[in-house]
Amino acid sequence: MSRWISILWLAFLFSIPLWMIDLYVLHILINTGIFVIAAMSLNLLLGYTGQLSLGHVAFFGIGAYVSALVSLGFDLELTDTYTFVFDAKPVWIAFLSGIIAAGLFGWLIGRVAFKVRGAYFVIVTISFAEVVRLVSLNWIDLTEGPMALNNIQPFTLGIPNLWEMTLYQKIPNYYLVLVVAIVCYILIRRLVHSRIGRAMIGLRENEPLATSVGVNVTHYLVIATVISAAMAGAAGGLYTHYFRIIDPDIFLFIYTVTMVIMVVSGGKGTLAGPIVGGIIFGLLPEILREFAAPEMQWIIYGIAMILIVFFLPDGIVPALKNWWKNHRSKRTDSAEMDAGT
Amino acid sequence: NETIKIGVSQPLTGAVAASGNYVTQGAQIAESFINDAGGVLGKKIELVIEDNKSNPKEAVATAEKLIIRDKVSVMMGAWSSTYTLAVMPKLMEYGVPMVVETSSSGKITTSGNPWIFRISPTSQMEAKSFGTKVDQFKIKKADFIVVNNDWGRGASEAFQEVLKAKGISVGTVETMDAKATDLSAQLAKIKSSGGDTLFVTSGVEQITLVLKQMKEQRLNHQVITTGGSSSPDQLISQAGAAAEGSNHLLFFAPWFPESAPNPSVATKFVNEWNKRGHNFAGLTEGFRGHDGIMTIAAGIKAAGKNDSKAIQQALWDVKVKGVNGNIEFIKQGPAGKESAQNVPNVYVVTIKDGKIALP
Amino acid sequence: MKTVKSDMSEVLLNVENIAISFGGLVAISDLSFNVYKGEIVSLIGPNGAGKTTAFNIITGFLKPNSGSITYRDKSLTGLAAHQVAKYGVVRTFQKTSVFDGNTVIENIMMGLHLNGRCKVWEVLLGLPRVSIENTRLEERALEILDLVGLSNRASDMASDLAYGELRLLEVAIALAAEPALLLLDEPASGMNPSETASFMKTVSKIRDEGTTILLVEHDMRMVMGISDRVVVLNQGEIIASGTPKEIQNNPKVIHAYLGYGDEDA
Amino acid sequence: MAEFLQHILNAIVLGGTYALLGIGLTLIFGIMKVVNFTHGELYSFGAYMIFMFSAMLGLNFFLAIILSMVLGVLLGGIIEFALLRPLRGANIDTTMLVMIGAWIVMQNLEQLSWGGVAKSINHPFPLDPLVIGEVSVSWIRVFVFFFAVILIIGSYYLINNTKLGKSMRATFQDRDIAALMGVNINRVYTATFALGSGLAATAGALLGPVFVVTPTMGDMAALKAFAIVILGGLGSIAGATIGGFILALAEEMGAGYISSGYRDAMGFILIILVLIFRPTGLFALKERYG
Amino acid sequence: MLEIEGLNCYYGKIEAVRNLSLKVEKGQLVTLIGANGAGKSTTLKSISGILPASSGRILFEGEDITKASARTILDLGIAHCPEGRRVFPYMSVQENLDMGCFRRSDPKQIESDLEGIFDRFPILKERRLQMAGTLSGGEQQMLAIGRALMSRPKFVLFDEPSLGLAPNLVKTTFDIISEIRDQDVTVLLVEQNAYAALALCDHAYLLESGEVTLQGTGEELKGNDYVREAYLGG
Ligand SMILES: Nc1ncnc2c1ncn2[C@@H]1O[C@H](COP(=O)(O)OP(=O)(O)OP(=O)(O)O)[C@@H](O)[C@H]1O
Ligand SMILES: Nc1ncnc2c1ncn2[C@@H]1O[C@H](COP(=O)(O)OP(=O)(O)OP(=O)(O)O)[C@@H](O)[C@H]1O
Ligand SMILES: [Mg+2]
Ligand SMILES: [Mg+2]
Repeated sequence: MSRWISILWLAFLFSIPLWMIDLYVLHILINTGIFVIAAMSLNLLLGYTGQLSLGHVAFFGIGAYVSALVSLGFDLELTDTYTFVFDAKPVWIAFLSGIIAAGLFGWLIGRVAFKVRGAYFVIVTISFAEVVRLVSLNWIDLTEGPMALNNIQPFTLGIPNLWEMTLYQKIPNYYLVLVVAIVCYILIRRLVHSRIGRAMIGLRENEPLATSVGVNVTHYLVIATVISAAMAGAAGGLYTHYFRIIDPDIFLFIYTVTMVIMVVSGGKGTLAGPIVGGIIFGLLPEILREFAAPEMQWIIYGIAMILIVFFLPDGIVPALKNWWKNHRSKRTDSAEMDAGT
Repeated sequence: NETIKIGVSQPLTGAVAASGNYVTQGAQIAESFINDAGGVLGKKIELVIEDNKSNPKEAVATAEKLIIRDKVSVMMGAWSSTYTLAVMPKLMEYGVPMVVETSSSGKITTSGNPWIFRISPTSQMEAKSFGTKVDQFKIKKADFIVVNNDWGRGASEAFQEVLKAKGISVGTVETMDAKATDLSAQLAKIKSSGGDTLFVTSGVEQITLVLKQMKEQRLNHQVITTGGSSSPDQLISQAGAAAEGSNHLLFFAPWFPESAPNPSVATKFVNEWNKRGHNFAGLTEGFRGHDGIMTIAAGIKAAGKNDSKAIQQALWDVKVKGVNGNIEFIKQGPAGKESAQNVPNVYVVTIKDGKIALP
Repeated sequence: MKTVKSDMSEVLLNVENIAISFGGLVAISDLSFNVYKGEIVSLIGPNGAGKTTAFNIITGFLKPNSGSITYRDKSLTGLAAHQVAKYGVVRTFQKTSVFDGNTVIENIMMGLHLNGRCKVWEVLLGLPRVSIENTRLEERALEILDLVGLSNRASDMASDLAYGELRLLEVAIALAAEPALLLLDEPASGMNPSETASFMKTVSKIRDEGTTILLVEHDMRMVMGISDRVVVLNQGEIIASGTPKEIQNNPKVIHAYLGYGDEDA
Repeated sequence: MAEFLQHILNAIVLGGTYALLGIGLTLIFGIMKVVNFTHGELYSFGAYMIFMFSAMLGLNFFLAIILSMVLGVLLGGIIEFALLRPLRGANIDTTMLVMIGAWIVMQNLEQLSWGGVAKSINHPFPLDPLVIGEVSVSWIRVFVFFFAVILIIGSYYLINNTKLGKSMRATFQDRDIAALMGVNINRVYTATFALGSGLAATAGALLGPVFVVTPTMGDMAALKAFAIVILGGLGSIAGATIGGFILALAEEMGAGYISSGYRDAMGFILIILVLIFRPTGLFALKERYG
Repeated sequence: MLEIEGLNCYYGKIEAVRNLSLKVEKGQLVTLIGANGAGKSTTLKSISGILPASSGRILFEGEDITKASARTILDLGIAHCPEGRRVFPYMSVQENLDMGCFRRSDPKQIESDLEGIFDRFPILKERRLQMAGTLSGGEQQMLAIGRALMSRPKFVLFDEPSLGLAPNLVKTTFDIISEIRDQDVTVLLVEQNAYAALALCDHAYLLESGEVTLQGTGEELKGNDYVREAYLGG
């Protein structure tokens, strides 16, 4: 039953470009998809290990910058006489490098998380993101600072020397984002339904107890942050090669906030939560754009958030699940009664 | 009775919202001027204004929307160089020309994007033009404090070059985050450098802070602001006595519209601006929106049809009497893919006895 | 120290001269004792004597200022709590402590952490052995619930349980970690005499299945009814140890701990 | 040397207001456990209020400060009543989300009502600075500093030595039990939030005339306030005070001697370091296992 | 003095107390026994006002307190020593005790009450300045008892006061309870230590699955076969 629902969903998602002729809608979907991936990655940390990373955008941005730099090539004057020259690499290598780099930083933050939890973890991540932002802003030799890295190559798919396709167009980009999102979803689902996921949840619920039954806290926090960071990095790579510009504003706090909104409103610690939240809060600004003045768009956005929390405090997905459960149990109740008479 | 749509991408919210709104107001004035005069090609023009939220990603989103959804064949935008640079690949992708009204980064016209038509000066142009007036300031050693973005850094490089060429030495160069309010650390450092003149490049808010905090720390440098958007009126009202004696490079001096190259155009614009009750201080920014839309309208008229490619071709030959001066384009950038650049006028004003004066 | 049952010759846990203080407060001044394989030892003593603190030290939650802990010839001193658990030394907490936001069966599944073997990459690749292992763990979890008598609440949320059930769940979680040595910190507090009696049977069953038990408990019926040996701690020092009978009649213990005239015992 | 002394003086003066922001937040975030994203908005609210009273309506400057404080307290109370009270007992993420929403709404309302143009406020203090040897500081900053110090001492006393302070701490440690002790829970919630908000608004009202007032001025302020609270240890007034001064010193020295581009980074690097070596901040509360 | 009629309490959808009625006369010591999850604590919580009853009536000295706030109920003279210690972890022992007399303003009396509690539990005096959260379990329990008494109640709800206490202190605790009863303070006691509770009480109720299934004097219940079997361990 639920398998059929997922297949239907997939078929729907894959079919969109076939009938959706408005390219602008595809653009919005691509953009939303990228943020859905980022939100899913955040959910792994926030929803499953209970560690709120308010600097998640740092991983996203690191993935984006590394991917951009590797695909563009760069040179660094290390000393007066020695300049380190890095040649441009194919985009898919760049994309992987971005993921790996983000994962490495995830490892670093995960190690720090060994020491700090809760609010302290929050602030370490915020600080980390701010430091990374300031580095990207000030290390002009490498990142061009506020002048931004421009003319980044679009994604290229292909077999070297045989066949190659550069994704300038919306449709292939859409499929690319969709595939990456599905892969991330599957990985996260496998993870949380395993003993590794349970260890993470255990940490969230009761850390001393989890430790007492043999869960190595550091180990699992590091695993969670590495995987989460790598996925955020992948989202960043997609972003870079789709928008083809990257500047220090990518590290803005508001992006992390957006991800948090997506996760929590959708339902943290649920697999579908970040997707639902991501779609709603990814599309909302675009829908509002048509109707309201800029400030009003934001105000409506904020009010929508407040209302969601007021009426669905655990998020949309758990609320729907509950509703479905009650609905079903009511139905079976009445069915039983029917049978009885 | 169909209209000709012109896309406008400006920062209407976020960090630089104030400026974006002024430019938009100027553009709307131009829109009504044109439509009152019967529009172009027998149709009225209609501005489709999108908010790029002071953010490059959103700037891309506005371009996507304007081009694919609203089907505009020409755009104006996107204020900051970063936003403009972000939009540029989209212009190539869809083949749509854009008039750039504010951005100052050299990169915009040198990167080989033939869809760019810039009416604002680059920092180099501004600096070069300042070079012709530099002697009157009697500078021996100059310090810089600039906002940490393409604009500030670009200006500091360009002006340093011009000053060095004149044999003037450069002391401390400090940057400040666009949102920073406490600049005392930078100023303490500048104080110990021993220069006599301080070049300031930033938004008017930060210039206000620089002026006030200089006074607090007893910094007696002569101040020259660059970038053209410093709205001396606002400085006078907000920094008070601290603004006294400061000099400002502008691209339009709304106090003296009659001394502009096209006095009637400038006067008409200033009058309309005031009539609409817009903030007078915004005029130093708002005129760009006007000039940009006027240029686009001229381009459409010359093209004879509302078609991107045709407009791009036609823009090369337009001559527009703008508020800043006469607008016409020269070629910049790699051969075969040149961008268009106008050479604007630069003015210097001084604040004397709480009033704006020509030096 | 005198051994009580000669057949219990294998020392499982050896605590030697541990001491700890918090700020100026000496919580344990000098504590040494042995636990032999297969026995149930009770550690009793007045409130604040340092029993929970001793548990914290043995299981790696606190580092002692001095002294050593040896488990089957391996030193536990200075190991982290999760490492201690790996050796098979598992504790429960005095303050009720379960995974609140999860169902009872999920609680046990989390307790079964060490029972699983699958690596991260195996999980990410979705190898078949992952789901085989999951099924196995689930079966094991149900067995454990059966043992403590919570099967009927398997799918209820832990936060919905009453106090006494929570205490059982805690023991079940600890059991899931397959302890060779189980440290129970006041497991029967909050149970009424009947519940305590049936709980004692559960504990004996656990012991009979090969788990050695170190018990902290203030319920003297339980302590006296189940222990092979009792160690009495007072102000961070051992003041007596011996069979329940000996302890019950030890004047020092009566004075410091039992109080005069313990009518029900 | 003069430069060095000037940096130190700047840091001390700045630290006072950082501390004010920090203790306001430590009440709400550290004690109430509400991740308060509106803190920065109350800061800018205070600044706009003094702009309105002093620059627009022409009231006495000091009266304007007092009025801004009072309105800040009121607004805080209203936010608590309208947004947090209905969510009593909800978890920390839920309330955080509401506060994010409120933040976005408030900031854009400000933008709508005041426009994006920065406002500047005149003050009655002489423009010429107070000169001490080779260094100087403006009179308004001296005033701000002493005003802040008085408020800090007052808050410290309130939390640690008054019945209200005690009932605040009790309430946020165990709400039900505090109610059993006879504490009026709702009143304590509202009072705490209002007080914290009032301190933020006061910081804004004090700094508005020193700097300029913009709708987004609160964002960085809030971020720094969070940093200060964590640096000092959650819920510790003394910690937040010292944290505020340390942050100011780190920033000032970093900007002065390393690079002004990294000015804001200094504080954050400091925080990461502090937390690596002292994971619960400088003034942490003890916990125990078992 | 206290009268409950048809009380129903819910946690979300879970019904914890069903149609419960009981009566406590002035000066009496009444005890409530029952298995885990029977609803004993829930009953106490709804009397003291931290868990609103969904229906039914609670009268205290003739006054309806069903909907009253915890604060009002405290002011009427009811104190509640809750299950599971629940001390304020980040406040010192002294501050916790101060919270106990939050509504009182008779410093002299408070001082002497404080001394009384310190006499009973000398360890608390020793640990006056220690953070309550770092106390041992039993020490916290003593603190919770002391704190409840600090309000000088005329009616006390004790929820498993002997939990986690060493035998000698269990005795002390029961001594305290019978002593305050002698001072005309009414007590409603929930205890797992059913022997002691039944021995001490004037009247007892047996609670099962949220309902009263049996009541009588302590002796009567002690003598009841079912009670012996199910609650006294045979
Ligand atoms: N983290 C800590 N900080 C300060 N004091 C502590 C800390 N942990 C324990 N103590 C003190 O150490 C002593 C021993 O505490 P412990 O919890 O081991 O006692 P216990 O024997 O388990 O008592 P109980 O039977 O009441 O649970 C107590 O007096 C307690 O107050
Ligand atoms: N906070 C809560 N949320 C949901 N359900 C609860 C909660 N507290 C208690 N319950 C449920 O209400 C019922 C009655 O619980 P209560 O705590 O009143 O029992 P009790 O008689 O005091 O038991 P014990 O002797 O274990 O303390 C139990 O079934 C329990 O599962
Ligand atoms: Mg203990
Ligand atoms: Mg109970």
